Amino acid sequence: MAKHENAPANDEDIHPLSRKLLFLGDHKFIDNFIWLPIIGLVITVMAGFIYPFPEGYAAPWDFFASWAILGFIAYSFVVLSAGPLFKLLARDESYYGEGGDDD
Amino acid sequence: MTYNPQTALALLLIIPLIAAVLIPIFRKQPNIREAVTLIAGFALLANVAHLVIWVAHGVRPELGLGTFAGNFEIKLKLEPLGATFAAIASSLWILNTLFTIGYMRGNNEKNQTRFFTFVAIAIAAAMGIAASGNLITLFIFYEGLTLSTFPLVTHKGDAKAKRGGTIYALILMGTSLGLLLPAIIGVQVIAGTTDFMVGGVFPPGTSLVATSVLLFLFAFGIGKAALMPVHPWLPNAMVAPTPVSALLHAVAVVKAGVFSMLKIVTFTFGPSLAAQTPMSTTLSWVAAISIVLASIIALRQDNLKARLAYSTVSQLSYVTLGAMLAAPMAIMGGALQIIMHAWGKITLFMCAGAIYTVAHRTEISKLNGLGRTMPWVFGAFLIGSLSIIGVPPMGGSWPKFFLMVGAIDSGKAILLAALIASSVLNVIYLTPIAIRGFMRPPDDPKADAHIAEERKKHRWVIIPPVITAFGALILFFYAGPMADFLKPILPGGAL
Amino acid sequence: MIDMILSNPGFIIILAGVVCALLPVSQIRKAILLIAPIFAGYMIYTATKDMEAARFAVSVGGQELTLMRMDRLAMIWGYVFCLAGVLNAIYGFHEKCKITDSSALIYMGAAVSGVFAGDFLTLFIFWEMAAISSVMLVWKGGEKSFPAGIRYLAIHVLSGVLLLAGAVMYGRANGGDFTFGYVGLENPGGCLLLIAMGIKCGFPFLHNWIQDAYPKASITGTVILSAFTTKLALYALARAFPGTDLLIYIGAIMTCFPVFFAVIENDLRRVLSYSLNNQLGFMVCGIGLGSELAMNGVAAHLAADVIFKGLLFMSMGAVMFRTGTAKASELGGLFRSMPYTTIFCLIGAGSIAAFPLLSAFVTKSMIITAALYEHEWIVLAMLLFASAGVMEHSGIKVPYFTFFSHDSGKRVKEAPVNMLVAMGLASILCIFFAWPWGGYQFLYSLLPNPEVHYSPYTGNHVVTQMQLLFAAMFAFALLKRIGVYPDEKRAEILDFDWTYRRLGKNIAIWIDAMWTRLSANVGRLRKRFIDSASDKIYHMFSPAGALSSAAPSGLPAVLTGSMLVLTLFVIYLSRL
Amino acid sequence: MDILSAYPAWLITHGAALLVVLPLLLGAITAILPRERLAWIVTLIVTLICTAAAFGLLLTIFGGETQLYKMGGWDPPHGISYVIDGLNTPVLLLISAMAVLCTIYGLPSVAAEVEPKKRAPFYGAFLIGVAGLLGMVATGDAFNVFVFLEVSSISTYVLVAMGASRDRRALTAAYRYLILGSIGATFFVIGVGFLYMETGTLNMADMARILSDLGGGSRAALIGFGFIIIGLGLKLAMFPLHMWLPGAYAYAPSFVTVFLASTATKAALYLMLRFTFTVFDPSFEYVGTVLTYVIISMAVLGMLLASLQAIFQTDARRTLAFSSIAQVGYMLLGVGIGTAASLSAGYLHLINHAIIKGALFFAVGAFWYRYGITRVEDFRGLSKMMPWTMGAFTIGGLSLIGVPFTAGFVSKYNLASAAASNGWWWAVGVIMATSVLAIIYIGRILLIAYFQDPPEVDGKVVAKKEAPLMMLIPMWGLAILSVVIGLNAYWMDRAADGAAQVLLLGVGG
Repeated sequence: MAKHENAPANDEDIHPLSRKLLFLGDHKFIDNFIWLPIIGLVITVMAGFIYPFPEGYAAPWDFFASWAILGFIAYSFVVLSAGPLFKLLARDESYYGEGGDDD
Repeated sequence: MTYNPQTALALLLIIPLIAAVLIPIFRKQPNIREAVTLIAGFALLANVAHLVIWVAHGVRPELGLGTFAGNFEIKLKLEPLGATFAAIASSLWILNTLFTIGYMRGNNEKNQTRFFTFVAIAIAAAMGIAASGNLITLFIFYEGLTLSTFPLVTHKGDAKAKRGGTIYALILMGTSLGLLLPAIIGVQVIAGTTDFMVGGVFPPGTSLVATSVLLFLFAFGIGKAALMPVHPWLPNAMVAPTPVSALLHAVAVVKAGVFSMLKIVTFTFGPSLAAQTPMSTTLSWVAAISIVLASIIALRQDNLKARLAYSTVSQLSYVTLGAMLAAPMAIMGGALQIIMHAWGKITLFMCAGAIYTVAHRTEISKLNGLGRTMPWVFGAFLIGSLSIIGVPPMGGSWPKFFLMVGAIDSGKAILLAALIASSVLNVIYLTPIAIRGFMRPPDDPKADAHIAEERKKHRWVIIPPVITAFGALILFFYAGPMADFLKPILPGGAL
Repeated sequence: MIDMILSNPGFIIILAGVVCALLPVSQIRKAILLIAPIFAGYMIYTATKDMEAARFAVSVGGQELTLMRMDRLAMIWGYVFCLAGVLNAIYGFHEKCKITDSSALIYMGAAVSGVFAGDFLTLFIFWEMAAISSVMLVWKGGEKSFPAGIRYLAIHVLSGVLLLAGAVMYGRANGGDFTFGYVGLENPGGCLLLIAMGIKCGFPFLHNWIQDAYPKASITGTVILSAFTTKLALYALARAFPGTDLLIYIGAIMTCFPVFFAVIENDLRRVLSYSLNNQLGFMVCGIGLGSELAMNGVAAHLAADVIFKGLLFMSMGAVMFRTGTAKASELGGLFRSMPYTTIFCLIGAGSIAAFPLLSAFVTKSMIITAALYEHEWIVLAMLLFASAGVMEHSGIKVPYFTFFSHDSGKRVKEAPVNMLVAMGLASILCIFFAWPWGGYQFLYSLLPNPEVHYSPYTGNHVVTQMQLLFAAMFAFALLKRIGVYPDEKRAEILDFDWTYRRLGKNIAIWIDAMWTRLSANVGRLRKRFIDSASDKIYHMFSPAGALSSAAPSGLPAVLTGSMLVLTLFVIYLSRL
Repeated sequence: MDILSAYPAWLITHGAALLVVLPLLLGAITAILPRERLAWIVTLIVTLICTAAAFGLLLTIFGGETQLYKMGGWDPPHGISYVIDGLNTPVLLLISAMAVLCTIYGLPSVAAEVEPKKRAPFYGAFLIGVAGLLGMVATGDAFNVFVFLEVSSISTYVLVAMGASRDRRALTAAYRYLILGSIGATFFVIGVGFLYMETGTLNMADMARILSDLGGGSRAALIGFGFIIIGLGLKLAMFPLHMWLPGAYAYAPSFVTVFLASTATKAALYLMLRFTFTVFDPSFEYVGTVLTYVIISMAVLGMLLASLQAIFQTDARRTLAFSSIAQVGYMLLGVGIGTAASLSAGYLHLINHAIIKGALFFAVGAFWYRYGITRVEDFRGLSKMMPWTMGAFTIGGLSLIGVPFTAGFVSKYNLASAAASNGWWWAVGVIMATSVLAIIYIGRILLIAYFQDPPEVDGKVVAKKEAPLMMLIPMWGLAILSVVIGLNAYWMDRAADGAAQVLLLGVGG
């Protein structure tokens, strides 16, 4: 996980509602976040036994946990393709000479 | 003498000529002089309005002005197309007079009396062209228009003006005498008459080779229509003061050219013969190339008036294209283009003049931020641009539609490409002008502050373009009545 | 005249926009901005009661223009546009800009009018009107949007004239019937129409104006823009090309390729623009499938999309309003200062990713199911792949980099109340549309084919969808943990617009240079030619020239003699 | 014909003889008059009488009569007869009227250009020249034509040479003119000799009759025709036999230039018409061939080349001289096409051109008179310095170009229309191209005159100094006439159509 610093908790700046949500920025929460999808995956894959694909309305590749596998592969493919694509397509922000700066 | 269609027809010429006589008389009292022009303008407009109503009710007033040199009959006859042209020229004359007053006084131009006089004569000539009943009459007023505008083009009197004026006169006189006149002679010889008649005058069975040659001569002989390659007079004539460019090169002169083109195709050839003539295909291609090429050249111009001039060349070819396609819808499109382009382009020219008068800028690259100090002018410019581009709800969108239908009807769908390309090019070369004024920060804010002061002094260069811009917008909603009014120019009145 | 204005709900909105352009008081303008779409919505409601009676036509120059035509397809688009109008009005309440207000109204009105247009000419009018009014919103984005706005306008005018040209070709081939109905690709005019609509709808290679202009528009401008233009084009496609096979594949490609751009793009508003493109892909695909279910799916997904995409743009707008930037690399940790915005954004993200109980779950699935029914397996796979992709760029990337990720240290105020209200309403709608107990049923009742039965909340559907989403989340967490999830870097990402912004421009510059050089050379050659020619002519004809020099009297005498000989020779010949 | 009833009867009945005899006799007397003013008055009166007579004759022609005036009562073919018909009467009127205008103009002009001692002889020579021209137009006898041709030529040589006090080059020009003119006259008389050989008569009507009986005649008639055509072609400055013309026009006194330009070549052209169409007949194949190939090609070449030459001239009078050569081309084109319409148009152009060129040369003479200007580049600011003169020049120039409402337009249009009717579209093209060239050479002068500021002498702008009234009157008379013809060419058309009728039907021939 990327470096993460909990910014100095200056009470003045934090929105009152957010104080209750500050755990979202904790290391512990972030490190353990991965369990949420894992548990979810397990439950839904199990649930796949209970709710099978309807007869005749399934794609050829539809089998047990197929959507999970598809989701995982597709997502990883997209993210992993980002590196090479970025190398290929990224240029300096002033590339078109129009000052792409918003800020 | 009662006021009837005949007298009204005569007044069409008489009113501006009276103005031309009175203006020099009052040369010492500028206010009275200008009042004369304005009163004449309103009188002429009222007169034209009456004529338009008469024509709409099917009256075709006719008036022989006698014959000259024994066998040349000078005859006025008003039909809807001519009435339309007369209406545009007379209404814009008034607005342009207001603008001229602001411009000439604002820039302390010399020889203002001469200027107003020749404008009045030019208007008379334009009225003569609008109401001409045969080719000879048309030719005579056409030449009269060239001669009367010549002093206007060379108004500044410096070397550049003279050079521009020389090219102007040389090309217009040269083409008209060298090509147009032979064509008229040809019509006289082949058809036995030069009168304008609905559906054309050529006897059935006229050789298509002959009509091809004649069509060619007309297309390039009417130099005022600025079909490439006889267009160079137009950019060169931009040395004239802007009011001249506005009135004469957005309305009277160039419109006289394309009007003649349309009139000759409609009333001398007749749409069906023109469509059969093989040359019309070639010429419609020439027009299409003109449309695109002139737009591309316009892209490269930094001088505002030069860009507008090439834009005019491009837009005029729409009318020529309409004439050469010769399908009823295309002719209707050409006729509407005359109207819509006049209002749109005069707006742009007046805005250019206003910018020059107030801020003394002529280059597009120097307009940064000027829209913030002159919002009305730049707003009007934007509306005018949109009308030229032809997006609804601006008047300019109708001609495009009719021309497209005409191109399809005459089986030349490929020419739609020219219209499409031209629209996109128009966006690219016209919209940045106004938007640059609004969005780019001024190069020199101090100077602009000064301009804001100046602006208050020059009310009369700002109001007219705003009015015409509004007109360009409103015309969108009156395309229907205008098309109905123009229908009788087509054989059988069918679209 | 009054008849005409009251005939089409859009005209009222346009009129309101014109009024706004002249109104100096901001509060009244805001009231109009809010009331006009509500009133228009009411008009649509009354018009649906007797759809035939609502029809209105005028004749212009021999051409029949059907200004109002009501049916169920148009109805839902009309409602959605009005709804979006209300939300946008609330969202932009804080902004005191006459031009934004009036052009927003005219733009919305044009879109609504276009939806109810009964023929192609009327459609063209509003098609272009939408373009010119919306470009003002782009230009409100400040100086940097100037060239983008020009490009936007040029492309839209191109789309407009193509539409007109296509309509004319189609209409003339049909004997002058311009009715805006099914067209198909048999007629060459149909192809032009498809291209025209494709431009506005962001077909692959024609899509760049979206990513070019939307991120450069003003904050409210982007929100407003996202709702109408492409959706109007979608409506036109749904009307003119339902069941056109080509669209299935175009749509499928449209769903996939923006995913890759969205993942590397740094400007989050641009990410959302790609996401917009990707969602359009689903709907285009649905139109291509063309079955009743698919068309229902398109209409439903449209309604959902306008709301959740609006919501996402609104949240990014709120962030930008407070922080001044929408670049992922500059943002992070904002949940500390903008918790409401965070929540709304997450609801939007969940909606677009199609979590159960959030809107896209009940709408997108209709299109996917329709593809399944048609046995378009490859397309189906692409749609599923794209769904995972959506999860990445809109579901995770946008909220994550803005509100979580590493703390940028930016401590700002929560978004203004009006923005929160708008986002809140949108969030409620996102949930309402998917609410299993009366919510989605209501949405479905508005669809073009109400008799088609579809039930989104089946066990299998929920389970598979959740599998997909959890797997994606798992992949995200895993990749993040092992450190291969890419960081955001500032950059300009090349897309197809490179061809005209760079290549085209360079070619133009090159041609210009060559042209200048060529014309200089040609000019020189011509000058040399003319000089030598005029030299020759001068030497021939001038007083000092060959023809006029004071030759000795002998020469004329000789000439005279030769002329005599010539004449006699001719006479002699004539006698032969 | 009310005007005609006001005429004394003798003026009509003896008009033909009077036209020739009066100036001839009085010319001799004038030459020896002691005072120039007296000489001027005599000249004016004589030319006025001639004009009146010619006008009267024209009215009788319009009345439908033609006259055969027998000199001394001797019947043709033995006596000399004068023919008054539709073909020559307009030319007679033209010559005598131009003579009147020139005379009026001459009062200031001659005083400025000719040495005092030579002025009375100048007027004498002028009158004799007029007599010669009138004689060669009026006579119906071929040899008599030669005689008058020589009479007019010799006096013209003298008149041209009188320009020497202004410009010494006038002497060489006159010498050159003399040589070439003599060649032309000789050719002509040789041609007449051949004809006499063939027909045994010198009376033109008889010749015509005999030739047509012979179906065109033998080889002698053919050769005679060739000689006559070339001889007259030289006299009328047909390209490329025009070489005497620019010099003669440029260096003669202004008065003479005007007179030469508007009458001498026209009279020669008349003779060509007369011989080609009434003595010979275009239906003779050799005549037709020569018309179609020689005359037409020379006409076209002349129109184009001379116009081009006109463009480059630095001297305004030379520009106009070359323009004259080009305009002769128009007339010859009309002759060459040979239809009624084209002959009428060519004939009309003959008259119109005389009027136009007269006005132009009058104006140019006035410029010289006031400022000593002849070069085009010195025309700077003339529109401000001499507005009225420049105005007349402008009208003349526009007419030369062929702008509507001017005489030039009418005849050019008629000519082009005639060519088109005959199917000769290329000729229409040539006419128009030449008009465009005319725009250039006239426009060049007008641009300088109108657009450049008057020169400064010693730091002061040259003052405005209008030409004297006696110059302005004839100048404006012609300018207005050219506009009047442009507006209403009824009488002109009628005269030209009458002439064409004579040419084609041989009425009165």
